[in-house]
Amino acid sequence: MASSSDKLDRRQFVGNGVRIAGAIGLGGFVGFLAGRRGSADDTVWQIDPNKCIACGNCATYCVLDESAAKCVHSYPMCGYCELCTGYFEPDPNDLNSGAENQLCPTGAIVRKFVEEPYHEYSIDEALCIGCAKCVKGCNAFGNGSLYMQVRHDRCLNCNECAIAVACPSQAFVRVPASNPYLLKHKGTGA
Amino acid sequence: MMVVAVSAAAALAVERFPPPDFTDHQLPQTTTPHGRWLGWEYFDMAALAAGLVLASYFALGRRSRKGLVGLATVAMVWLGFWRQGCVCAIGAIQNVSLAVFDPSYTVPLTVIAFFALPLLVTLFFGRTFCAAVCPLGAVQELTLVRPVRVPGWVDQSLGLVPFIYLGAAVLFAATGAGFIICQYDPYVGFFRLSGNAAMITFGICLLVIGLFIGRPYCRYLCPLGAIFGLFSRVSGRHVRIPPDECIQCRLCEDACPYGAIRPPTVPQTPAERARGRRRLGWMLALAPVLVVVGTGLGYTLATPLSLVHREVRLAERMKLEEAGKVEGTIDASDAFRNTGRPARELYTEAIALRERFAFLGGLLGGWVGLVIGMKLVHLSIRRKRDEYSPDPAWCVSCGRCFEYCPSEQQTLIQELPTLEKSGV
Amino acid sequence: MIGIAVVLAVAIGAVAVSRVPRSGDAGSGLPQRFDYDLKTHKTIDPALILYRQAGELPLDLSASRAVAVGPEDRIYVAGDQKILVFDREGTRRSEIALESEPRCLAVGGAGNKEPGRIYVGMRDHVEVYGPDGTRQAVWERLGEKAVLTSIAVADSADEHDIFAADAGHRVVHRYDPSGKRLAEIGRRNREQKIRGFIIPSPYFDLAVTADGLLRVVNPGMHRIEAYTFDGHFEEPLVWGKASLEIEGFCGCCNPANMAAMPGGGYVTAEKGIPRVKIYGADGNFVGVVAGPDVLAPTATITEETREDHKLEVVDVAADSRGRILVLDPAARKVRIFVARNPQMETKS
Amino acid sequence: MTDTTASTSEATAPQVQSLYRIARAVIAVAGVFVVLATILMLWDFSRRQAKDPLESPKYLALKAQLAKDPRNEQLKAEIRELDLLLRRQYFRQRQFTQIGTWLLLGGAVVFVVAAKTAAALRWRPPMPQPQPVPLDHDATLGRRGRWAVVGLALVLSAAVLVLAASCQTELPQTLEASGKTEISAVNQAAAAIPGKSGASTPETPPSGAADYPTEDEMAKAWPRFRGPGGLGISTLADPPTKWNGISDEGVVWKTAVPLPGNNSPIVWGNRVFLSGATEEKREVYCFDTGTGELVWQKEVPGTPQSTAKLPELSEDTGFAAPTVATDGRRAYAIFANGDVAAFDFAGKLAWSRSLGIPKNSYGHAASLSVYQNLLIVPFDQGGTKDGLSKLLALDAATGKTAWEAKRQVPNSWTTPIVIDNQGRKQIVTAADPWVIAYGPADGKEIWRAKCLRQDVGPSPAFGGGTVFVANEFPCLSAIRADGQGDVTDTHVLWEGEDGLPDTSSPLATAEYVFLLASYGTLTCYDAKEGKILWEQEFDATFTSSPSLAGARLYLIGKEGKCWVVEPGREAGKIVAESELGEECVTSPAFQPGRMYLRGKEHLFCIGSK
Repeated sequence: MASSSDKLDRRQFVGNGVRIAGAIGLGGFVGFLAGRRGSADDTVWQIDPNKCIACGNCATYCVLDESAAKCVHSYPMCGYCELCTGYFEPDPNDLNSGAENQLCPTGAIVRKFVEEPYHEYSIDEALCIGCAKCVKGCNAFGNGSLYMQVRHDRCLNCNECAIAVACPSQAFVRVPASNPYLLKHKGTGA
Repeated sequence: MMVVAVSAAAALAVERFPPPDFTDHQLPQTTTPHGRWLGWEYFDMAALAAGLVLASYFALGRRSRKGLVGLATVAMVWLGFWRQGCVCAIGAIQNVSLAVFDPSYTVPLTVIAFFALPLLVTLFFGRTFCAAVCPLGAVQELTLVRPVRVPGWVDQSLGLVPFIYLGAAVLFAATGAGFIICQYDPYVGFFRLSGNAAMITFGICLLVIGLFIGRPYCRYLCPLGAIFGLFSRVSGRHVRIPPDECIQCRLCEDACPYGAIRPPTVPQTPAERARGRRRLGWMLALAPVLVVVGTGLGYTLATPLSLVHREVRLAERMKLEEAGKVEGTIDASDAFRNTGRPARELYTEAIALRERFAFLGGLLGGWVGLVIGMKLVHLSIRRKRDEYSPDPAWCVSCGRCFEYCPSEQQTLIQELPTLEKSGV
Repeated sequence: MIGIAVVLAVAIGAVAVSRVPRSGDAGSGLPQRFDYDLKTHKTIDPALILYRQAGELPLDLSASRAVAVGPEDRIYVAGDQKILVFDREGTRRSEIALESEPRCLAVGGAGNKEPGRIYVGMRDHVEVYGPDGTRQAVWERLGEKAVLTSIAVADSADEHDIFAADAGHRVVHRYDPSGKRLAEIGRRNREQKIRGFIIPSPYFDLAVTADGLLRVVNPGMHRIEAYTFDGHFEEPLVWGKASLEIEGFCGCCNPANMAAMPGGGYVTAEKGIPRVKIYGADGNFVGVVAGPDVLAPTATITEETREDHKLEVVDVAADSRGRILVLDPAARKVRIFVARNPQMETKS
Repeated sequence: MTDTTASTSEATAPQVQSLYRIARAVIAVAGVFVVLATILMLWDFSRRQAKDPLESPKYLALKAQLAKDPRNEQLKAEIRELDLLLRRQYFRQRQFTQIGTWLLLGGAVVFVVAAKTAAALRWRPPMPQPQPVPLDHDATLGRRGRWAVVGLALVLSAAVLVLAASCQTELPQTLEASGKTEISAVNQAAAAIPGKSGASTPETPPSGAADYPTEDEMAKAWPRFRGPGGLGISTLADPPTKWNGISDEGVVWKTAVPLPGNNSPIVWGNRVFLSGATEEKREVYCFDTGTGELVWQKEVPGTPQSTAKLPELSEDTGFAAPTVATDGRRAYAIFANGDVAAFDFAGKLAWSRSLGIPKNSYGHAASLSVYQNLLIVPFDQGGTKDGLSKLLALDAATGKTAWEAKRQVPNSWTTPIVIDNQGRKQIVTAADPWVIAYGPADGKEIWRAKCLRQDVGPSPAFGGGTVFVANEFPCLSAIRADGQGDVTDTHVLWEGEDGLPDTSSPLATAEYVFLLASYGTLTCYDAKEGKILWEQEFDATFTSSPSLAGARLYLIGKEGKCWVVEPGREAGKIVAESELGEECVTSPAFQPGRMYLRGKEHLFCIGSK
């Protein structure tokens, strides 16, 4: 009887030892991880516009039915062209907002006359599905003022972004959450 | 590695052409809507800690299945439907692996918490996290309708799959090839009510299976469950079926839908014992052989494994295009060519990566060999059991067996008046 | 029953897992309407190509900006912080070091009072160098907003003025040879029917033609406008139209560069779809010098986002023998084109 | 207890029956609903994949028609109408999916709840059959389990073999190591120039297919920390001996440096380069040797990672301790946060990259150097066990890693020297405990010796076929540089224990080795035998390394006092004593008749005007 309780005690002792060692090891590992991350900001996903090739994968690979990546417009870079190649089909019938002339399949770009001869273009985000067709059009001829960005009011910030996996030019990067956009005109003083 | 080189700052150097002079028109600002308030992270961590405490209390203290089910429902709604599946303790394995191998990666605090706290709790109290805090576990727990008993040998063999999955997930995460646990998470599409068609289909299939076979993901896939199983084996205060003494009534024998209840052992004849010892000797000798064989087999997987890495895949594709073995180009190869980087550089990198994957494939194979060897050894060791008890590695502390136990009923009835008084 | 359901679910699940996309290699899967396709416009009917490349000058410039032709058909290339001078055979003769990055240049022709005098446009001012490369003058700075993109010199016997296109102010400055700014040309003016230059990006070219007029590209309107040296707008002489078709100018704002041909006529360079074309003196389309297959061999480059959005835009010049010099910054060389049919040179 | 259960179940049996029937009905309805909804959703999904409304052939046909008949207003109206319809349909479909999903979810919940209720109602208490003989459950499980595991192992092995065999690869095993590397179009153009243009101008150095400076060019310039090779020796100079930074005596010019940095000047042609940095930014400066004018000042772009947090460092090191290097094409700089950048001589950023913030207890301080077309980056960091330390060689033109040598050493602050020992080029590094020589072309280790300990600051020196390394602890070691493998026991010629430096690097000639201790003692050893020849005290502390120009030693005290010493076999003779007028922790750069020195605030050019 005594021997069996001894055995039990010994077992408990060994068990406790293992558990405490495990807890200390885990604590050490957590300490290492915490030390490694330091005080760095957590990250969110964003598109580096300099790497984006406007392939259109953002529209279909996002886990959301309506992608979190949408087109944005950097107004200071825009030429305010009458014939905007991001707004109009490559060879438009006429320079008006008729559906037959528009490039955007969902009609998400709004064209507004500012003053002779300038027109302002802006994105209606409710309609934009992130196909990047206009980004291609703007880049092909224009200043590249239309570009893709992950909109953080929609983004779920998945552990591994499904679009990042599908991105052919590795344009999806993790950026600090406190500064979650990679805007083109930032810091240009334009 | 996933070193990202963002040239955001490089844009500073670019001189911008001025926009037109408008007589009176203000240039609009590009909007930058912010995401979730960062403080929620602390809430998540606090909720996790509270959930773990509650789950352990319900499983071990109150022995209340109702409490566990309620908590599981809350966990499913909160971590599942509300937080949409990210952050997740299972996926955290990958973030942690990446952080260990890539110092430039910042692992979020929540991820560290979701990785470490459940492990810590499991170390002391068994898999109470699985019982009622993990949203994936909760979905499966709540959708189990008509449990079918799976033969023990199936559990024993398929139960090794999580270890293999774990090895692969760590390997791919550490090399920056991707987070496969996240890519193949069957329930996340269900939580988000969207996702890609193949994954949704997979999720539906698992849900259907889960109607009959309890917790299929937890038992046969979950890589974190593999770690939990190991930790739970040494847990000090694990769930017991009878609250006090087992009267060997055998009522709980079939109670567990997860096949975790082990009956008491019967004594062996000396001849049987001797045979068992010999067998154990053989198995112990076999284990190192399996490790070596596994390493060899894993080594041959260099090419398929490396193809998971985008760089290697791209290099492979570029070579195919160069050789004219495929028609046309794809976005990725076009994008690479447009960067003007010499292809040779990519090939050199890809070959180096493949060599790395050969080494890591060997490691993975060795790991799988080790797991199989250990399993065989484990299956050859006899332990003495005097009562019906849950196998700590398999038991998720769901509390189903409690109500089968007559001793428990006894205690409940005794406690009834006090409970009523306290208004529960 | 349950067994069948489970087995079926396992099988379907396994198939589903194998079909999970692991990369974007399959493409976006968006319908055809989402394609942005310029392919048809990038292929040029070979019959229209009237020139062939006869040679090229490699450049050790990381950013080359402009090419010009001077007396004796010397070739001047501006880029980085220098000007490279080649003789007509393409032998490198000298190099002029500059203090800042040049944007454009023009060289006094044989008919000029000072042949071989080099006018270099920096971002906001013009610098003048002698034929030997010594700096003779630095003209006044035009302010923060100025972006000089082109210079032209009048070569006739009695006119030696210099015209500088300022894309930032959207105007042409006229200077006398001493650097005195005489006038601004092309500012919006309703009475004179001048709509003003519409310049969405820093490409704004001009040239002085043999008929003693100043021809200025109005890129936003896809046309070439004519002005007298005094700034009078010659409306009837305006030519050019927007079109992706070969005879028009493509995109939002083109041509990016232009030069006058020795016998009258123009050579134009477009950005977006890089193509260099020849027009007659009255603006009729004559033919093509080179298209995207030569100037942008990476087929997709123009539609995709580029680092810093620096379009590699070609500049053009023509020498007295009718050879066309195309500065190809992406390939870091000047390509020299000659007519396939020698008759062409004299005709155009 | 059994009684109570039985009685309740009996009493409520009809109720239970009817409840069960209801549950069954609900299951049936919900089940059918869920199955139908799932099928409908999947069908809708596949339809959406195959036939997006926006893909409408009718629309495309109309557009094609309009292209042929551009003035047809009726056609335009038709297109607009159809377009609106299609877009509406498109978004309606999305909405349909969304609503459908919610309905499906609701249906599924009802189904599960009903099914669970039914199962609970149908639940029969377990009735274990009597077991005459208790079953040996474990033995059965063990036996079957083992076979099942073996089966799984076999299936896995088969899968591995099939996978390995079926996976074709186009990538060769190795890229054939040929001299004719594919160069991108850009490089080709650049490489073709000299052949075409014939003449080259004095400003651009002659460039062959391999675009890097000749050894002569490197020897003429002061291209890196401590000059050519990093030896601290200038042979061709007739340097000034006397100056005063306060009265400007002997100072050709002095120019304020915008940002602080403990790095030393380097010179190529008529350009001097420095770097400076603060917490916020990192910059590279280019000065004109003639006038001291700051020709350009460029900021080095960071990455979100490299700027996310500040590197750990001490004030003595700072954010820009490593000295810039140049090859006459570009100037290269590295900073405490691991950002490396290359600027051409016009100040244009050629490339930049981040190596990751180094784990370095005092801040990264090892300087860059150039070998042919490679930029050598010492990147020791962390502890020995961290395995983070490495020596990198980057392609100077692109910044891509050419080779990388992992080093089993902790963080160090030494700059490798590039030496030529009887035709064999070596990069010699010093750290705790190994002094390791690498082949510069491929990064292969040549020899190593265990000589040093603790935080190693002084860089190695080389003279007369011998490498000298020293640290405050344990000693000065002379190592013959012709070894192979571990040469600790075979090639260490002698050791010296006096006058050991803390940060100043040793200076070696074929005859002497000089050590400059931080507390002000200059010790002269015989290079061959290791005997101390003489010692001399200076009233200063030293961080700057001693240099030899012509036949004179230049010692720069931290407080700004400088000495010029003519060393001999018996003693060192102080030739001159000067005052810089500001603190100085850096080492001078020498050019004919000139010396460039960076004080705390200014860059000084010292010489006769």
